[in-house]
Parts: sequence; C-alpha cells; structure tokens
Amino acid sequence: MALEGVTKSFGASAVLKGVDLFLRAGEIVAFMGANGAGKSTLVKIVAGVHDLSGGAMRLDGRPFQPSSPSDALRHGIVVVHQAINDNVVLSMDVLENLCIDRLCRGGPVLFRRGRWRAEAQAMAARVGLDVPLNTPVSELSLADRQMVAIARALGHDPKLLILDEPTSALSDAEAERLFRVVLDLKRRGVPVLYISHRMGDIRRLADRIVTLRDGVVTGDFAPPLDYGAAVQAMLGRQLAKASHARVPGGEVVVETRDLRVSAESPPVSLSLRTCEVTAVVGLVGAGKTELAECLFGARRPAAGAIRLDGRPFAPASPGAAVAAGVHMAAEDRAGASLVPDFDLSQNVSLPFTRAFSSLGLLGRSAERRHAADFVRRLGIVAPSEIAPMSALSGGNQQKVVLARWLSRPCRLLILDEPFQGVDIAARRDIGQALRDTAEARATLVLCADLDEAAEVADRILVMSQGAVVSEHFAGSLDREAVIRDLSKSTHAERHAA
Amino acid sequence: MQPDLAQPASANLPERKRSEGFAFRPIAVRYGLVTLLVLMVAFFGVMEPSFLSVRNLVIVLQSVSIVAILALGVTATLVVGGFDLSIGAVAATSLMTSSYIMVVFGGGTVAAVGACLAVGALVGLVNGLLIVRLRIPDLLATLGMMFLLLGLQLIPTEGRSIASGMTLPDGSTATGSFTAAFLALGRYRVFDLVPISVLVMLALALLITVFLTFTRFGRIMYAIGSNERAARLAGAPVEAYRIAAYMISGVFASVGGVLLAARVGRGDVSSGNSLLLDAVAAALIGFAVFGAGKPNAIGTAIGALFVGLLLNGLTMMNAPYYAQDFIKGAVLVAALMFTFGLSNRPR
Amino acid sequence: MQPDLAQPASANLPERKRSEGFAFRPIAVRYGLVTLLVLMVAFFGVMEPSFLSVRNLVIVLQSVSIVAILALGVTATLVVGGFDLSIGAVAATSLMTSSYIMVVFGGGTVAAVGACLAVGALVGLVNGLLIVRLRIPDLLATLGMMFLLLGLQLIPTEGRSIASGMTLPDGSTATGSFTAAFLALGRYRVFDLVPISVLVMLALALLITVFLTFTRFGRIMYAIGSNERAARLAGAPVEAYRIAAYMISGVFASVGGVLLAARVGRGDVSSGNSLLLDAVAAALIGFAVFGAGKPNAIGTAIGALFVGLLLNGLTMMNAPYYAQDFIKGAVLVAALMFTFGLSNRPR
Amino acid sequence: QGAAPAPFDGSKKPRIALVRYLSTGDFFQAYLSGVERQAEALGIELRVFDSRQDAALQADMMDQAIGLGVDGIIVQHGLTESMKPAVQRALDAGIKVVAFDVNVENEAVPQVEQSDRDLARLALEQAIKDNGEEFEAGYVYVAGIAPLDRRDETWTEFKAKYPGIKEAARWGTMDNPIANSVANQASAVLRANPTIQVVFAPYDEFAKGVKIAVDEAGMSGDIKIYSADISTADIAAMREPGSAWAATAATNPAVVGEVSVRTLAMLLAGENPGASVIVPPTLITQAQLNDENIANMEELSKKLPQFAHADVAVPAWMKLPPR
Ligand SMILES: Nc1ncnc2c1ncn2[C@@H]1O[C@H](COP(=O)(O)OP(=O)(O)OP(=O)(O)O)[C@@H](O)[C@H]1O
Ligand SMILES: Nc1ncnc2c1ncn2[C@@H]1O[C@H](COP(=O)(O)OP(=O)(O)OP(=O)(O)O)[C@@H](O)[C@H]1O
Ligand SMILES: [Mg+2]
Ligand SMILES: [Mg+2]
Repeated sequence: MALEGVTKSFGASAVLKGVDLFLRAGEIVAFMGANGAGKSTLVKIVAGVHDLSGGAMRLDGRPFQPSSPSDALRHGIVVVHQAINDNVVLSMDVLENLCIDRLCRGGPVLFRRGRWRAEAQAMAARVGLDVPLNTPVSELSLADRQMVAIARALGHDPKLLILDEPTSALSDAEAERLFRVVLDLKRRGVPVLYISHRMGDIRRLADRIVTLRDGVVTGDFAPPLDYGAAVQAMLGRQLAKASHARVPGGEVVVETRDLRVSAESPPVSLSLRTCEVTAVVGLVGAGKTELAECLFGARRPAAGAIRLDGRPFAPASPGAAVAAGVHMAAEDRAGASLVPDFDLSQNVSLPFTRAFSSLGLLGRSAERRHAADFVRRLGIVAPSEIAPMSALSGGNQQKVVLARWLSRPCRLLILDEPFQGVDIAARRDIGQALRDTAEARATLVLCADLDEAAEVADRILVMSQGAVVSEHFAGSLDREAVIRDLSKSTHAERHAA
Repeated sequence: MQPDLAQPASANLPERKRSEGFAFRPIAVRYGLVTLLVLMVAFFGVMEPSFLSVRNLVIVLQSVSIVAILALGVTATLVVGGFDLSIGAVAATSLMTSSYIMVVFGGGTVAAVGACLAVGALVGLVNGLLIVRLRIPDLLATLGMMFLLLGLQLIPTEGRSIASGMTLPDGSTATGSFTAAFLALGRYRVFDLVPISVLVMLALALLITVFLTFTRFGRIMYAIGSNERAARLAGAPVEAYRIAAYMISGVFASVGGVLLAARVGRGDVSSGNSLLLDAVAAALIGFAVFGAGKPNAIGTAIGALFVGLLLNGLTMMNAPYYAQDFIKGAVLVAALMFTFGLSNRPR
Repeated sequence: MQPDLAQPASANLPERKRSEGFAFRPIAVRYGLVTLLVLMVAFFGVMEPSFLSVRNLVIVLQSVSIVAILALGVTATLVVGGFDLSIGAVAATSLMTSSYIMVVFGGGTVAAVGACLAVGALVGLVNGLLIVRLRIPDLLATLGMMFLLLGLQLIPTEGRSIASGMTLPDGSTATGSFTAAFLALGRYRVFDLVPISVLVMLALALLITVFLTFTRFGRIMYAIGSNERAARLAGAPVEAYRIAAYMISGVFASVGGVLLAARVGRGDVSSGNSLLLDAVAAALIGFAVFGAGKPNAIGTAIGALFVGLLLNGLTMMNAPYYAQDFIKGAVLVAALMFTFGLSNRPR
Repeated sequence: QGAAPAPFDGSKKPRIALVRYLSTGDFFQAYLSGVERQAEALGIELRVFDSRQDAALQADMMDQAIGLGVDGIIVQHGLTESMKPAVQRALDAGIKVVAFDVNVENEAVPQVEQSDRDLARLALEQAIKDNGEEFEAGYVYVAGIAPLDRRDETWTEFKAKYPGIKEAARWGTMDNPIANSVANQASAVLRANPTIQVVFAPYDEFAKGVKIAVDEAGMSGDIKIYSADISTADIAAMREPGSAWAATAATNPAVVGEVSVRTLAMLLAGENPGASVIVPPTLITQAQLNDENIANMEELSKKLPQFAHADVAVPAWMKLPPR
C-alpha cells in the first residue's frame, strides 16, 4: 500500500496537505499525530469513507481508489474506526455483529445462526472476548464493544489492517491480547497501520513510526526507534517531563459507606477530598463506571449511603446531581456526552444553560466567548467555537466533553476515561489544568490505563470486581504492586468460573 | 430466543440469570398482546357464536388482507429505519391504474396487474432515490409523493371513478371492462372458502417474514435500521438496501391496490388515507407482538389480524362506528401499555 | 457566517477561507425554498392581479392559520425527537367539546375555551406519560390516542353534529347556542381586516419561535431530540421536557380546534379530517426552510404559508382539486430536492 | 325564444363562482360538469373553488370569490353556520347567490335542492312494494353528514309508519375506500344476522359495499338493496346477473348543476326563481335498467327523459346546453 501526495480538504479547510506513506508487508507502522492532525481522515480515505481531494493511492502497485467502504473491504482493507459505535450495531447481538461484514459480502441467502456460531466463537476467543454470543451489543460495556469490533476485524484475512486508536477504551489485559493477535498477523506478512496516543502500545508494537503534524508527514523513524524524537516531530516541540508531587487531600467532600452498585457487588467505602486528585484504576469491567454512575445519580445503588459535604446524598437523577454540584464526564463520548446537532459552544454549555441566560433567554455571545476561552485553554483544534461536532477529530471531541465539565466550579468532578483519544501533550495539559483547579473540589478520575492515572493522580485506588482492593500514592507509586492488584482481575475470575 | 452459550453464564452478566424462578414480566411482555387477542376472540365467540365460525374467520382474514399487505410493505421500510407515508396513495393509484388499463385501454388482466406492479416499483424507486440520493428525510419525501399521487391518479379521468361505459373527459365512452380473470382475484374462492386476497396476504407474509428474519439480506436491513453508519462501514451497500425497502413497500402497496380493485370492481376515487393509517397501526402494533420491540413481519401480520378481529367482533355486536374507533384506540393503548410498560428495556 | 472568535485565531485553528469566490450552494440551500415562495407569489400575482391584494393575502393567512397552529405544536414534539399523530383528533375533539359545552350545557365562552385547553393539555399529558413512563414508541402511543379520540368525541352525540336545537340521544332538544363572543373568535376582524385566528397564529408562532430558539428550555429540547442520553447525563429532566412537548402540542391543537369551531359555528363531525396531514406537511417543510435541516418554528410557519399560498393561487387560476394535490406534491418534492439534495451534510 | 335580458344579451360576459364543500366522487364531478355545460351555454365565465370538506376554507373561498369581483356565486353544500355569514358578506358586496343543498337562512338566496327526503322516500316505497310491509332490514348510516342525516329522517318516519319493518342491524363508515370498508362491516353483520332481507343503504358507495358483501356471502338471492344516487359504475353493479341491488332513487347530478346555474342566471337577469328550486328525483329499478338495456349515465338520460332534464328554472330566454 502506498499513498502519494494525498490531500483532503473539507470545504475550505485543508486537513491533509500532501501525505506520502507506504506500508510494507509484515510491518507495523505506528502513525502518530496530535489531535486533529488528520490521522483518522487519512484512515477514512483509505477505507473508502471519504474521497480524496488530490494525490493517489496504490495497492499492490496498482492504482487504488475505493468508491465505498464495501469496495475497500473487498480489496482486503480492514479498519477498526476510532468511534467505537461506528463499528458495532447496537441492536444486534454479538454473533450478528461478528459476522455482519461477511453477510454483506455474499454467501448463502439464508442466515442460520448455527452455521456462524463456531466461527464467531473462534473470532471471539482469538481476542479473548468473553461474553455470550447472544448478548445484545447494547448491553456490553464500551470496552467489550471495542473488542467485538476488533474481533471482527481480525477475523478477516486482511491485506491491510488499520487500527485507529483501538485501545482507547481498553485496559492492559485486553490490549495485550490485541497485541498478540496483531503481532501474529504481522508474522503472516500483513501490514498494519496502528494509530494510538499511548506510548506503551507503540513501544510494544511499532516497527516504524510515521508522524503527522497539521496534515503533513513530519517524520519517518526506522529502527532503532527514537521515541523522544518521534514525539517531538509529532508535536513540533519538546514535551516537558511530567512529574508532580503529591498534594495531600483537604476536607472530605464525598464519602461512600458500604455502597453496593448492585446486589451482587461488594461494598465500596471511600472518601474523596478537596485538592487531591483521586484516580481509580481497574481492568475493563471492574465496575468503575458503575460506581461513577451511582455517584452521579445515573444508577440507583443497591445498598449503602453516600454523603456529600457531610449531608446524605441520594441523587434521583443526573439533574439532581448536577444541581448538587456533582459533575461527570461520561465514558461513552458519542453516546452519552455529545449532542451531534449542536455546535461546539452549545455542547460546552449544555448543562449550564441557566448560567448563560436571563429570564430564560440565552445570551449567545457570552456562551460563545465562554466556549472560545476553553477552545484556547484546552487547545481544541476546531475551525471555530461554533463548528459542528462532526468537523472535530475524535480527540478534540473528547476535549469538548472535558471543557464542558471543567467549565463551571463544582464539588465533585468525576471523569470517566477522560483521556480517550487525547494526544500526549494535550493529556499533560489537561492533567495540569485538572490539578491546578483541584483545590475547591474533589476530583475522581477513572482510568483503565495506569500510566494515565499516574500522570494525573495524587492517590490511586485499584479496583477489581467492584471492590477497592488497594490504595497507592503519587511519589511512592509501586507499579509492580498495582499491576499485581489489578491482575486479580475480573477476567481471571471469569475464566476460573 | 437462542438457548446459546458455549461458556456457562459468567457471574458478572446479571441478565443471564433471569430464568431462575418464574418470571412474570418477560412472559407478560412477550405474550401479552397475543393473550389479549385470544381473550378477545373468546369474548366475541361467547357473545356471538357465529363469530367463531370458519366462514367468519375467513371474512376477518379477507377484511384485513389488504391492510395487512400494505402493512407488511411498510414494515420493510421501518426495518431500514425509514417510513413510507405514500402507501395509501400508491394503493389508490394502483386501483385507478388497473381500472384505467382495463376499462379505457381495454387491456387484459396481465397488463393491468403488470402495470400496477410496475407503478408500485417505480414509485418505490423514486421514493428511495429521493431519500437516498437527495437525502430528503423519509417522512417528507413520502409525504410529498403521497400528495403527488393523490392528485395524479385523478387527472386522467378528471376525478371520475372508472367503470365500464363511463364517459371520458374527451366525451367518448370507454369500451373496455374489468376482465373476468381480474375480478376473480377479488372474488374467486379457493375450495369455495378462502378468497385469493387472503392467500396472497399469507404468501406475502410468509415471504417477507422469511426475507427479513432468515436471510442475510434481512439481517443487513435490520443493521442499517439500527446503525446506518456502522452498516456502511461494515461494507453494506446501504443505498441499495434502502431503495430496495421502498420498492418492496411500493410493490406491496400496489398489490393491495390490485386486490382492492378486483374486489370493488371499479376504479373508485379514494385517497387511501384510511388504508395508510390502518396499515401503519398494524405495523406499529407489530412492535409489541412477542415483545419484539422492533419492526417485524410476523408482528405486523398479527397486528393487522388484531385490529381486524376487533372490528369484526364489534360490528357483529352492532357497535356503531365511532364506538369502534374508540375501542380500537383504547385496546391499542392498553395493549401497548402492557407490552412496553412492563418491558424493562434500558433507555 | 459568523465573524470569527474573539481571540486571534490560535495556531491550531485552521483559517477559514470561505469568502473567496461566490458560494452558490449554501445560498441555494438556505434561501431556495424562500426564493421559490417569492417566485410563486410573483407568478400568481402576474396571472391574477387580485391575488396580491391585501384582502387576498389576509385570506391566505386566515386559511392557513389553523393548520399552522397545529403544525407549530407538532414542531415542539418533533424537536424532542417525538411525533404527535393525535393533533388532528385533538383539534376535532376540541371542536366538539366547545360546541357541546355551549350548545348542550349552555356554557359560556370562557367555559368552552377553558375546557378545550384543558382537554388539549390533558391529552398531551396522557400522551407524554404513555411515551415517557410506559415507553410506548411515540408514533404508536399517539396513533392509539388518535383513534381513541376520534371515537370518543362522537360518543356523547352518537355521531351527530352539534348545532343549536339539535336532538340529543335521549330525545330532548339542546337549548344552548354558540355565544356571540365565541363566534367572534372566528369572525371578528381587527381593523375590519385581520381575523383573530391570524393574530392568534402570529402570536403563537412568535411565542414558540422565541421559546424554541432563544430560551434555554428550547435549547434543552433540541438537545433531547438530538441525543436524549447525553441530555439526561448533562442534567436535563428529560421526562419533564418530553411531556411538556406533548402538552404544548395538545394545547396548540386544541387552540386550533377552538378557532375551527368558532369559524364553522357548529360541532361538525367531519371538520378537522385533513388537519393532521396538512400540519405534518407544514412542519416537515419547515425542515427545509433556511436550510435548517431540523424542526423549527419559523420554518413551520413558512411551510404552512407556502402550502396556503400555493393552494390559494391555484384556486384562483381555476385548477381542479386533484391538480392542486398533484402540484402541491410536485412542488413539495421539487423544493425538497433543491434544499436537501444540494446541502452536503455528511450522512 | 325571447330576447335574453342583460347581462345575457351579450352586453358583458358575466362571471360566476362555484364554491364547493364537497368535490371528491362521481356525484360531484357530474354536478360540476352540469354547471360547466350550462355556464358555457349562457356564455358565463366560471370559477371553481374546491374547499374539500373544510368548512372554514369554504368561508375563506367565499371571500376569495368576493375579492375576485364575480357577479354571482353558487354555494354547493356546506354548513349553515359557516356559510350564513359568508353569504351575507357576498350579498353585501352586491353579488347574487344561489345555494345548493345547504340552507343559508337567507331570503335573498334561492335554494336549489335535490330533495334527500324524496330520494329516501322513493327508494323505501319501492322496498315496501317489493317486500311487503314486514321485513327485517339492515341500515347503513353514518351520522353527521347532512344529506345522510336528512335521508335518515325519512327512514325513521318509515319505521314509525310501518311497524313491521324491523331494523336488525345498523352500520356504516366513511373510511375510504368506502365501498371496501362497508363491505368488511357488512360481511360481519350478515354473518351475525343471516335473516336480513332488505338493506337500506341511502348512498351509492354504501350500497356498493353491501353488494360486495352479499355477493361474497352468496346471499344475492336472499337480500335486496335499496339506495340513493347513481353513477355509471352503479348501473353496471345493478345490472350484474343476480344482483341484489334492486333499486335506487336519484337525481341526475348534472341536471342539478344545470339548474343551479340557471337559477343564478335568473337572479342575474333580475328575475325571481322562487325561494326554493327543487329538482325531482327519479326511481331507477334494476328491472328498468335491464329492460331498456341501459349501460351508462348517458343512456339513462336518453331513456328516462325526466332524468335527463328538469323542467325548472327555464324562462323563455334561457339557453339550454346542447343535448
Ligand atoms: N467532516 C469534516 N468537516 C470539516 N472538518 C473536518 C471533518 N472531519 C475532520 N475535520 C477536521 O480535520 C482535522 C483532522 O481530523 P482527524 O479526525 O483526521 O484527526 P485525528 O488526527 O484523527 O485526530 P485525533 O487524534 O483527535 O483522532 C481536524 O482538525 C478536524 O477538525
Ligand atoms: N448495560 C449493561 N448491561 C449489562 N451489563 C453491563 C452493562 N454495562 C456494563 N455491564 C457490565 O457490568 C460490569 C461493570 O461494568 P463497568 O462499565 O462499570 O466497568 P468498568 O470498570 O467501568 O469498565 P470499563 O473500563 O469497560 O468502563 C462489566 O462486566 C460490564 O460488562
Ligand atoms: Mg482520529
Ligand atoms: Mg468504565
């Protein structure tokens, strides 16, 4: 596969300004670039979603111009797209999702589940996806949905595999299984284009690193790989070393006592304080999201109590939680956070329209000023503060979600997987912003990835199977111990069961 | 539905454990509407014994057949996440077309039926292109088409209904007439009992059920209805499927129109709006049958039957038409409350 | 469109170069339908000068006022991602209710209007509860409600129209009559020119436009319509808003019914038949006005006006009713092709 | 033939408007064609306003017609309440008005009527003649439609007058296609009441529906249908071998249309056509149609002169449409 001078513009804004890229058989190329650099756009051009504005593509030496995703698929180009919900059909079950692309390509007219079951099971087993095949995908966690998408992609015999931030919703264990399969494909000679903001992934997989900045390739690093230089080429500047001292917690803001998110789950007792940023790490399915939802009123706990500022707190709805000063950026960006029909500023102000209105009438200019301020502060790459969400890259959409919940003071700020798809530099900046403003509130960050957690947190709680199993502190973080605690994992238990 | 699972149900998937103990809710959700149907039949049977005679049940089938056929067609568009408001008008147009061809042009049965099916397919194609290529929202495109057809079908006769010997706008007299074979479509009874329209309905119901539920095309259509983007990215030719759905809907509606013409035996001026609403009602009730919660052909057929039995029974009991509307609405709402209110689907 | 940003565009804001060259498409999308409207008016005005007389334009406004009011109400439900099929039936029920109260109970104007508004709000509330609490799909719940009301409104009079001196089902004679004040709602003309129904329509259009576009409540309603879950997790009381939308729709429909009763001066059972489809058409055309691509009140009002002007002009030019339907459908489809086909919204 | 008075002496081309409440269906189409023919014969320019069963719109259209400055208006159907003030506005503007089948309660407006009561009476008298004074009847009726309500009054009178007539069942619907919907209902009714001998369906769409059901039940020999109104399609249905549709009472809608225009023309010429102009109905039986071998409305008009032309509103100067 080779790309020659590929350009792409949306209306007047040029996104790709002449990209040259080639992939050799049996090579994993890590494709790095800051949010909005144009990575996903490139992927979509190769996958037949977008037409290219200029340049050419070649596949096996022949000119290649896919007219549609199905055309690209027929040529053996298999893609896991960045937006997870673009990869799965929620109303269908796991089996159907695993074989849907095969159904589209042909085969017997009658669809018999029995015929597909063995194959689907093999696909699922390959990536260690461990859910009943008849579970509707809408009931799966985001991570499992991602695994379904990956399982389907890997189930093909791709000629070219493109993974656009496949691990953003995964924890290390799932990621590791993914890596093994990818490496296996590599051995079989399949070229892989791998996009990620996680240096860990790139260290593990990359044979070559190509960096993209503002739509132009700024670096092509062959082994031995110089990761520092790659990051610099991608950002156009040096990345400051991240380290922070632990800030001890102030007064207690939120306390849970024997909180059970569901009847079967273990009790959770924790307290969150001002100044301190608390991160909860846990594998996928550990129950982090469910805990957050209980605190935010999106889920009714089965037992136990929550206290906010010393008073009992049992929010009946997210609305009540927001009113009480509890803010939460949900995990599922597209499904649970963003309003697709709204522009950037409207998405930022959504929960706080009251603050921008008098007598119910909205003050549009104040709203826009406010959003523009955050566009600048979080480095959101967008045409303007009134750009539609569809014109933003995945990482920048995530930043919009964060901007929304950072935009007003609160008592408790919950961020569920806040760094999905956010590039390294921006992650640092946001982490810094979080820490800088942590004084007046309790901050709870839920991450599957330990590096992310360590970067931002003063205190790290490890969660496994719904229970908090250990507590660690920045400065004295014993990674080995954390990983040991994590590995009492749900999945291990699941397999044992 | 599937007693699946290779692995034993894992501990942290609570929904798999439902089957322990007798669960009332899911059963109520799944069979609520069907139970209601059975109770209704029993009630009418007791009140009016002739209700349960075979002949009457055939009458019920016959009276729902046309609506059911339209409803089955619209189900196909519902499956791909669309909606076809033009079906009533297509049926009316097909009624006029077949009459016109036989009465004015003196055409034969095959020509009349063929032309109707062609008209249905063409309207479906145009609907589909408007929606897929020009990206007009479904409701809007088919609403426009509805008005257009309602007018169009009356232009050739200047608003007159079509019958043998009618005077044409140019003053001449139409010489053709409905062919016997065409009328037989509406009147002949197999074994002197089952009208052809009922057989057509059953055949089409079977066909579309198999198509939607058991073929890969059907799977893909459901996928498109649920997440068009994901289906496209998985390689589905989304445009083609959506156009096909509208063509199915158009053809089914035109079949309904042909049967209507054969039964009525003349080109009746009509808007078909009642057909539209009844067909939509049947298709939507279908959501509730067996707790499907989504468009499905079996449900649609049962939905049509449900309304047909209710109206037949009420008519037998001499309920005036307005009371029938009222009871139809009330039973509908009650059945739906039952089905949807109890199901604890997450929102 | 908007002069950019307070801050100088930061390094990572790509510059916008739109203004180079004349962009035809966005303008065609935005003003296509309005241009068509203006052309249409000009054409009719040339063909038939009295079309442009103030009196005639007032007649157009008056003839669209009731449909427009219903359409504005249904727009509110479209905004929250719902749909209200019961509006026509609510208007008819309100027509019958007001007539019944005045003619049979001898009630006054305030009682009649008040009862209608209460009925409208109640129906909206029930619709909302069915949809929100019992999670019945919108189309289904309101369709059931539609049938229910269509029957219910006829029960008190056993299907007869309500007029002074009518015979009631129990054999007695109704003694009341429409009050002068009530009839004035339909007949009085401010400055001897503008009927009250037009003023009511304009006031409601203004009200709902401001509400939907400029208040935070409207903003939240749009958010709910676009992504309900996101709105809920942003703290919006989604249930309350959705119920409110159906209540707005119900109340607007009942206002339409009151005005219809005042204009007709009798509880006529067949008035209000075509209101649903016409109102839906207006609301859907509204999607295309100014390239909004989503439900909006201004668009709805212009959509209603569009259809009204077209029909009025065609009538003036002596087009028969079926040709009017045809042209209405054709113009609708053409206008939509223009607006939606050209806009390059991503799918 | 005397010289025509102004404005029919060629001094000016009069303009009239037909403001209709109902327009869909054969009756209304035939009515319109009658209006058009007579208008043409008199050299009148005609404007047609179709309000499609929207009473409010009909009132608006009256105003539209007034705005056009026509010389005369024919109001075809409508509601008394909504038409009364609208007609008054027209009269105030100096426009002559004739009303067909709607009572606008105004002395200055002559009423053209196809007497619905007479229609029902003729059909029912024939039913009694054919079946005797005692029979079990089915009745198709939808309340709230003015002509049906008037026909219903006659039915009520007959039932009182002939206690031997027993109404076993009553049904009806205006769901379109009406014939099909009525057929569905009638099928159920006939199963529940197999002893019905006579069906009174005073609207041809109803009769058509009942006939379909009777045929499908194989009961054409046992049941007789009496109705009102007629069209070419109805003639074919009545003449089918073994048809249960025994008789219908009808006025020729085209003739009614002609009469309406003539009445208005008399007003325009300053003559007085009288407060009410009644077009007498004709009884048409199956036997008659078969005996005379009548296949459509034109032949019906030829064979039954009273059906082809009503001798009302014909002053000496009146030009009649060619026949
Ligand atoms: N449909 C569109 N219309 C206009 N601009 C777009 C559109 N899609 C993407 N863009 C712009 O193109 C640029 C590149 O987006 P892309 O999604 O390729 O970024 P990315 O490199 O994948 O970023 P991320 O790491 O955040 O996923 C962004 O600045 C975005 O605003
Ligand atoms: N809608 C749902 N229906 C049923 N089970 C669910 C649903 N959502 C999540 N689960 C299950 O509940 C368990 C806990 O999920 P939760 O999302 O809280 O985990 P998590 O630690 O946040 O993991 P993740 O990293 O995926 O967010 C998982 O096993 C998950 O599969
Ligand atoms: Mg991306
Ligand atoms: Mg989570």
